[in-house]
Amino acid sequence: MNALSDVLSQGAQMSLVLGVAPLLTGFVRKVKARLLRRRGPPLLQPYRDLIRLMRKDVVLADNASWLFRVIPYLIFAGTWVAASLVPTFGNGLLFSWTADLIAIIALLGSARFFQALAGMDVGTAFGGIGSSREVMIASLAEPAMLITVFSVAMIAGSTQLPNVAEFMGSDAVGLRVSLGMAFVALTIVALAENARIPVDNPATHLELTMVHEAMVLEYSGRHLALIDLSSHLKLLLYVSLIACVFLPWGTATADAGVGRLVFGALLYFGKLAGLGFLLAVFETSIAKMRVFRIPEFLGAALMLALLATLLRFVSGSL
Amino acid sequence: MSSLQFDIAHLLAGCLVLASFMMLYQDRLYALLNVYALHASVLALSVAWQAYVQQAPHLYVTALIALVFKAIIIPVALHRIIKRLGIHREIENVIGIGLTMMAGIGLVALSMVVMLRVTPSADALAREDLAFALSVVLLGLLIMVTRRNAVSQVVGFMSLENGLVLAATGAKGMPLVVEISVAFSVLIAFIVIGVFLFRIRERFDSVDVQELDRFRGERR
Amino acid sequence: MIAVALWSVAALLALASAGVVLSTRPRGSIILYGGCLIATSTLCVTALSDLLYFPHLTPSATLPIGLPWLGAHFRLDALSAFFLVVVNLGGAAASLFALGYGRHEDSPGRVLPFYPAYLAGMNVVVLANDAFSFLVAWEFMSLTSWAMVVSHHREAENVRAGYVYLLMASFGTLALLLAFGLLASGAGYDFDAIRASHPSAALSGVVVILMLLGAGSKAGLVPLHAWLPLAHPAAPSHVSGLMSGVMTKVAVYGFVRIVFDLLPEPVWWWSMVVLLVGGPSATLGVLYALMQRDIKRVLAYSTIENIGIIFTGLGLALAFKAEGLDWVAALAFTAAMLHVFNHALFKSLLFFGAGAVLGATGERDMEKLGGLIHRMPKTAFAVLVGCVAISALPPFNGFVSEWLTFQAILLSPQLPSWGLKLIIPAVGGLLALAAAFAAACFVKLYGISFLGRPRSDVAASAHETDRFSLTAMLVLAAFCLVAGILPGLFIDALAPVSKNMVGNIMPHQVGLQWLTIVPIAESRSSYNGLLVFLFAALCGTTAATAIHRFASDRLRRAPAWDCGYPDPNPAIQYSASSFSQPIRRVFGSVIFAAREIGEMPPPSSPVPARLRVELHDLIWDVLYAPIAKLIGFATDRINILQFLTIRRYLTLVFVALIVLLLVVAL
Amino acid sequence: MSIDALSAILLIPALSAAVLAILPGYRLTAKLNVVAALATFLTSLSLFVVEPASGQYLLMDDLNKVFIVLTTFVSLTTSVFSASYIQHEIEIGRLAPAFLRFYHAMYQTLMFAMNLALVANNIGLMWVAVEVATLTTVLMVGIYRTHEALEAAWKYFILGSVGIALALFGTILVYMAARPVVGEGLDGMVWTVLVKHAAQFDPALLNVAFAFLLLGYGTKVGLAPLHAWLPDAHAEGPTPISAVLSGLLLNVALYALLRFKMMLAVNSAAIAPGPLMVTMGLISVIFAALMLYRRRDIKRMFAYSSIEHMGIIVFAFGMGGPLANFAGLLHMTMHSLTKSAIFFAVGHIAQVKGTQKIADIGGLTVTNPALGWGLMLGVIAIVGLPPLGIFMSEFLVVSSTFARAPWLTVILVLGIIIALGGLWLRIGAVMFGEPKGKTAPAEASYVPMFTHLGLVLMAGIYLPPVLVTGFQNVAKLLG
Repeated sequence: MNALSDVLSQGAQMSLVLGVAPLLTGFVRKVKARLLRRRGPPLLQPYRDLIRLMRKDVVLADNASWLFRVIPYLIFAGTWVAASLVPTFGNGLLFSWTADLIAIIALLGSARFFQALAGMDVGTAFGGIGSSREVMIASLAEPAMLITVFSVAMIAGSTQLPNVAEFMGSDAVGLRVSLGMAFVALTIVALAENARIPVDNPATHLELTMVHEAMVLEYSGRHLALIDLSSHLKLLLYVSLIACVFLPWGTATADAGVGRLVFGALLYFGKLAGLGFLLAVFETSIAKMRVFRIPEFLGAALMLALLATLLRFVSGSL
Repeated sequence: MSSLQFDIAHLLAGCLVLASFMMLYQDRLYALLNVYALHASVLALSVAWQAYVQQAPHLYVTALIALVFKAIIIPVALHRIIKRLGIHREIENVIGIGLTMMAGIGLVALSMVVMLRVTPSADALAREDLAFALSVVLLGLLIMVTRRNAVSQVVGFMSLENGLVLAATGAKGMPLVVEISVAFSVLIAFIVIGVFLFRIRERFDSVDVQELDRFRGERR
Repeated sequence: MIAVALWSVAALLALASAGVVLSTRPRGSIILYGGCLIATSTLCVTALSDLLYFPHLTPSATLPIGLPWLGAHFRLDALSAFFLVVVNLGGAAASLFALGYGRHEDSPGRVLPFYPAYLAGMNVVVLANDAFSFLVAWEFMSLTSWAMVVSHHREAENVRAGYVYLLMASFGTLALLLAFGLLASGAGYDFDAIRASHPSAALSGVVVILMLLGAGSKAGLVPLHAWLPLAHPAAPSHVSGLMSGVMTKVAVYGFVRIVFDLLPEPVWWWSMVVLLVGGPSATLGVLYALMQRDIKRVLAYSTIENIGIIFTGLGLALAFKAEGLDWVAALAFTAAMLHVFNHALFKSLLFFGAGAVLGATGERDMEKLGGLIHRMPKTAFAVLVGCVAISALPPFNGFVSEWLTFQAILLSPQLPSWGLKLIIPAVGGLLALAAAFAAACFVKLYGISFLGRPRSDVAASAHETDRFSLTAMLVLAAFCLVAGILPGLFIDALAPVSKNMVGNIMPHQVGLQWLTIVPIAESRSSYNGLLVFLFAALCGTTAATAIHRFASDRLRRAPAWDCGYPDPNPAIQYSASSFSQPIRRVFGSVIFAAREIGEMPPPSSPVPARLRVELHDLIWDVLYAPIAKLIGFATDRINILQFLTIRRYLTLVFVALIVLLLVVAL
Repeated sequence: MSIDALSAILLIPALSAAVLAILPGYRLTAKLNVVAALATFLTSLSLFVVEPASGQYLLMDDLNKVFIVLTTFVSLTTSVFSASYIQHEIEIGRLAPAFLRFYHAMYQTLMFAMNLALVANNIGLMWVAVEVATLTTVLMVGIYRTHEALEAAWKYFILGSVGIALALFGTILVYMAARPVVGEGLDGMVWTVLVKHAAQFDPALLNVAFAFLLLGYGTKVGLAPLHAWLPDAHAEGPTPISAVLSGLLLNVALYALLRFKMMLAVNSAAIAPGPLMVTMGLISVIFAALMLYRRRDIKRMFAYSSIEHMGIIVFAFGMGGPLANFAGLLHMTMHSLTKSAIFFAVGHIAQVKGTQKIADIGGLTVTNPALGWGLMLGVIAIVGLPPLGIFMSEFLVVSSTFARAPWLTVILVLGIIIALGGLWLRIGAVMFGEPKGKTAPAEASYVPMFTHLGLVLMAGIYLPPVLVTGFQNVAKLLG
C-alpha cells in the first residue's frame, strides 16, 4: 500500500515542482518591479508566455542540425529530474535514493553541456559568445558547488539529500563556521547558475552582455518554451535546495500523515516567497559586473567552499 | 755476488738514467741521435755486465742485439733519413728546458719511491734495476710529451724501449724468448716508422707534428 | 587458461612477422587487422571468463626463454585478467576500426608489422610474472609504438616526437630497472619470490618513488608528460587510440602490480606523493587540452587528466590501506579501476572519431573543420556520446567512476595523518575543477569541429567513414552507455581484483534492488544509473508527447539572426582559440604565461592584421629545456678533447700513469 | 707438439698469411682469405667437442674457448664482408690495387696474432701477440694514404706502442713478483702456474704491476683517458678493419686484462682491482656518451659508442660478483657481434652515399630499406632496447649492482641515457626524412650483417646452456 502512496507523493512532488516554478519567477519579477516603483507584469505572466510560445510555430535556422531540435527536450528532462529529486514539502521520497547531491549537480552539468552545444550549432557569433562565457562561468561555479556539497556532506555524513535535510533538521548540527561559508558559497553559485543580475542580466537581449540568452537566441516556439520552463525549474531547484539544506525546519518526514504534509507544503511556499523576495531585493540593489570581474566573484565562492571543506577536514567540530 | 759487482751494475744503470737526462737536454736533432746512440751503448754495457754477474749466457745475446741494432744501425739509419728528407735541424720544445729537467727529477724521485717501497722482498740488484728502468721509461715518456718533432718523438719512444730492456735484464731468470721478442718488435716498429716517415714526407712538406695536426680528422 | 592466452600472444607475434610480407600485398592490411581482431577477442573472452568465473584460480606457466637460469614466468591472477580485458577490448576495437581506416595508410610497410607486435607486447606485460620478461615486454611495447609514431617520417616534427618519446620511455624503463634491482637484491627476479621476501620499509619507499617515475612517465603524469602530446597525435589514429586508451593503462597496471601487490604494508607518505602528482596532473592536463587547436593533441592532453584521476584514486587507496581502513581502500581502488576501464572505452572512441574526421577531411586542426554533423551524422553521434561520457555526465560511465572517487574523498577525514588532512581537500578541489574543465574542453572540441558551419572547403566536402570504423565506434559508445547505466555489474566484476590488492571489497552490488551502487552503506549515499536514465527518458518522452498533442508541431526554416550583417561568412563563427579565450584569460595567463600579440600593420601597407596567441609550457621551460641546455653545454666543453694534438693525448696518458702510480704506491 | 686443435688454430692463419703474401691478384686472395677464416672457425668449433690439454705455451679453459670461437666467427663474417667491400672500393678508385698488395696477408697475420693472444699461456707471449696485432692494424688503418688516414695511423701507432710498453713493464713486474715463489725460468711466466701461486705473491708489487697492466692493456681496450687513437682509427681505416678493431681487438685486450684480474682476485691482500676498473669504466661511459652528440662522422660516432660499451663492461667486471661478471662476459660477446654488424651496414652505406658525413646521409629507410632497417636494428641493439641481447646484459649489470652501490649505478644509468639520447638523435636524421645524397641501390653482402643481428636477437630471448655454464664458472673464477 505505501508503495502506491510513495508513487503518489513522488508524482505530486514532480507536478508541484513543475507547476510552482513559473510562479516563483513571476513573483520575483513582480517584487523587482514593485521595488523599482513600477507595476510590473501580472504574477501569472510566465504561464501565459509559455502557452503563447507553445502555440507559435518553430522557426529553425538554416544550419541547425537534428541535435538543435533534440536538445530542448534533453535540457528539460535533465532539469526536471534534478528538480524532482530535491525534497520540497516532504522528505524521503521514492526516488530520493536513486541519485544524490553530486548526481543533481552532474544532471545540471549535462543540461548546461547540451545548451552550450545548441548555442554553437547555428554557426553565428552570438551562440559562440554565449557558450564560451557560459563554459567559463561553469568552470568556476560547478567546482564551487561540488566543494560546498563536500563540506555539507561531510558534516551530515551522507550525500543523500533527504539524509542531509534530516540531519540539518535535527539539533545535532549546531552552529558551524563551515556551514556559514557553505551557505554564502551556495548563494553565489546559485546566482551564477541562474544567470541572475551580478553575473548575467536575465531580462536583457543585448548581445554583448548576455550569456544565457545568447545560447538560446535561435530557439523559438515550443523549443523556447521548454527552455524557459527549464530555467524556471532550475531557479526553483536552487531556491528549494537552499531552503531544504539551510532552512530545514518543518519539512514533513517520509511517513508523516496528510496533515503534516499539508503543513509542510504551506511552510515550503512561505520559504519560497521569502527567498524569492530576498533575491529580488538583492538584484535591484546591485548592478551587473563586467564579464571578467565574474571569475573573481566566483573565485571567492570557490575559495570559501574550499575553506569550509578544509575546516571540516581539520577538526570535527568546526 | 760481491758488493763491487753490485756497485758497477748500480753505476751502469745510473749512467743510463743520466743518458736519458742528457737526451732531455738536447735541442738539436743530430745531437739527440748521438746521445741516443750513447744511451743504447750504455744499455748494452749494463746488460753485458748483468750477464756476467748473473752467469746467464743468454743476456750476452741481448747485449749484442742492443749494441748492434740500437747503438749502431738505428742511429745511422735515422741520420740518413734526416739527411734525405732535409728535415730542419732544431727541435722546438714545448716547455723550457729548465722546466723539463725539473719534471724529470720529479719523475725519477717518484719511480724511486714507488719501486723501493714496493719491492722489499726482492734482492738488491733487481730492485735497483727496476727503479732505474722505471725512471728511464718515465723519462722516455717525458721526452715524447715535450717534443713537437715526429722524429724526436720516435727517439723518445726508443729510449723508453731501452728502459724496458733494462727492466727485463734486471729480472733474473726471465727467459730469453722475451728479450728476443722485445728486440724483434722494436725492429718491426722501427721499420714501420721508417715507412711512415717516407709517406709523411711524401704528403707533408715537413715532419713536424704541428703540421700533422692541421690534418686531424673532423676539423672543429 | 593461460595457455590460451600465451598461444594467442604467439599468434600475434606470428602476425607481426607476417606483416612485413602482407604490407606489400593489396589486401594485406585487411588480413592482418582481421587476424589481430580474432586474436584480441579470444584473449578478451578468456580473460573475462577467468575474471568472472574463476578469479581465485591463478594459473601460471614458465617458458625456457628469458634469463637462462630463471626462464620466463607468466601468471594470470585477477588483476592481470582485468587488465587483459581492458587491453584486448581496446585492441579489438582498434583492429575493427583499422579494418576500415587502414586503407588511408600511405606506407603500410611501416605500420603493419609493428601493430600486432605492439598488441603482443602489451599483453605480455600484463601476463609477466618475473622482472625480466616484464621489462622486456614493457620496453618492446614502447619500441613498437615508437616505430609507428615515426611511420609518417616525412614530417620532421614526427621524428622529433618519436625521439622525445623513446628518450622518455627509456628513462622510465631504467627507473623501473633500478626499482627491480632493489626488489631483486633480496630475492631474485621472480615476482613470487619478491612477494615472499617482504622488502624493508625504507627500500619499499625508494621503490615507490622509482615506480612513480617509471610508470608515471609512461602513463603521462604531469612533470613527465612532455612526450605524450607530441607522440600520441603523430601515430596513425587507431594506434594513438591504443596508446592513449590502453598503453597508459598498462603503465597503471605496472604501478599497481609493484606497489600494491609486491610491496608489503604501505606507509602513509606514499599516498601523499601519489596524490601530489595525481591532483595537479588532472587539472593541468585538461587546462593544456583547453588551449590546443589540434583534435588529437586535445585528446592526448585529456588522457593526462584522466590518468591524474586514476592516480588520485590509487593514492587514496594507498592512504586508506596504510591506516588499515581496507573497506574504504576497496572503494577508492575500485573507483580507480573503473575509471581505467571507462577511460579506455571513451578515449579510444574519441581517437577513432578523430581518425574518422582525419580520414574524411585530411585535417586535424579544429579551426579548419565545422559543420561535420551534417556530412558525417553517424560519426557525429558516436563522438557526441564519447564527449558526454568523458565529461563525466550522468547517463554515461565517466560520471560513475568520478562519483565513486568523490565518495572516497568524502570518507577521508578519518585519516589521522596531518599531511593527508591538508592535501586531500586540495586534491578534491583540483578534481572538481578538472571535471568542469573537461566539460568545457569537450564542448569546445565537439562544438567547433562538428557543429556550426564548415570553415574550409575540405570540411564542406567531407563524407561519412566506412562501415568498420562506424561499427567500432558505435560498439564502444554502447559499452559506455551500458557501463554508465549498470555500474553494479562492473563493480562486482572488479571485486576479486580489489580483494587481492587491498584485502577487501566494496559491498556486494548486484543484490540491491534496481541495481543501485552503494559505495559504503545504504545510509551514506547511493546512485542508480539505470533509474536516472529511465527517469530522464520518461520525463523527456512525456514532455515531447504532451507538446506534440497539445502544442503546434509546425516548423519552417529561415536564415539565422544576423544582427543586420548580410551573408556572414563562416569565419565569423567562434574559432577554437576564441572559444577558450575567457578560460585562457582567467587561468592561462598564470599557468602558461599566455599572451595575445596583435600585430597591426603600418597604416599604408595592405598586410592583414594578425592576432597571435603565445603560450609557454612552463614545465618544458623549467624542467626539460635546462636539462637539454646542460647536456649541450657539457658536450661542447668535452668536444674539445676530439681535436687535441698527439702530444696532448700523450700527456693525458702520462698524467693517468702518474695518478695511478700515486694511488697504488702511497 | 702434436697438431691438436689448439695449435691448428694458430697454424692455419700463419700459413695462409705467408701464402697470401706471395699471391698478387686481389680476387683470388680475397677468396683464399675467406677459406682460411672458415677453416680456422671450423677448428675452433671442434674445441667444444674435444678439449685439448693446455701446455707450457698454449692454454685452453672456459674463458678463452668462447672467445676463440667468437673471434674466428667474426673474422669469418668480416672476411666475407671485406671481399665485397674492398672490391667495391677498388671499383670506386679510393684504393689502388698496389696499396692492397699485402692486405689479406696482414688480415691473416692479425687473425694469427689475436688467436695467439687468446691461447697463450705465457704472459710474455700474450704481450707479443697483442703487439703484433697492434702493428698490423696500424698498417691497415693507414691503407687509404689520405692525410687523415696517415695522421690516424700515426696517432694509433704512437699511443698504441706507449700503451704496450707500459703493459710490458707490468708483465716484467708480475714476473718479478712471481720469481721468489715460483723460481726463475720459464714457469715464472706461465699463467696457470702463476694463478696457482698468486696467493703468496707480494701484494704491493702486484698492485703496481696491475696499475701498469691496466694502463697498458687499457689503452688497447680504449678506456677514457687513453682512448684517443680509437675514434680516428675507426673513422679513417677501411670498414672491415673498424669492424675487426671494434669487435675483436678491444675484446682481446680486455681478455688479457681479465687474465691478470683473475690473478689478483686470488691474492686477497692486494688492493681489489675493482675500484680502479669501476672508476675508469664510469669515466669512459660518461665521456663517450657526451662525445656522441657533436659527432659529424658516422663511423667516428660508433667508435665512441664502442668506448662507452667497453666502459660498461669494465664497470661490470670492476663491480665483481658472479652476476655482474656473467653480465660483463655476455655484454662483451653481444657488443662485438652487434658493433661489427653495425660497421658492416655503415660500410655499405658510406659506399652507397659516397660520404661518411651524417649531415649528407638522409632517408635511408626510403632509399635502401634493407641497409636502413639493418642499421636501425643494430642501433636498437647497441642502445640496449629489449628484444636484443645487450638489454639482458645491461639489465643484469644494473640490477645486480644497484643494491650494492646505488650512486655508481645511477651514474652508469645516466651515461646510458645520455648515450641513447646522442645516438638516437643522429640515427633519426639518418634514417628518416627526405632522402639525401646519392640514392643508388646497394649491391651489398647482407648475409654477415643479418647473421650477427639474428644471433644477437636469439641471445636476447634464449641463451644456449653451453654458453651459460661456460660463462657462469668463469664468472666465479673472476671473483
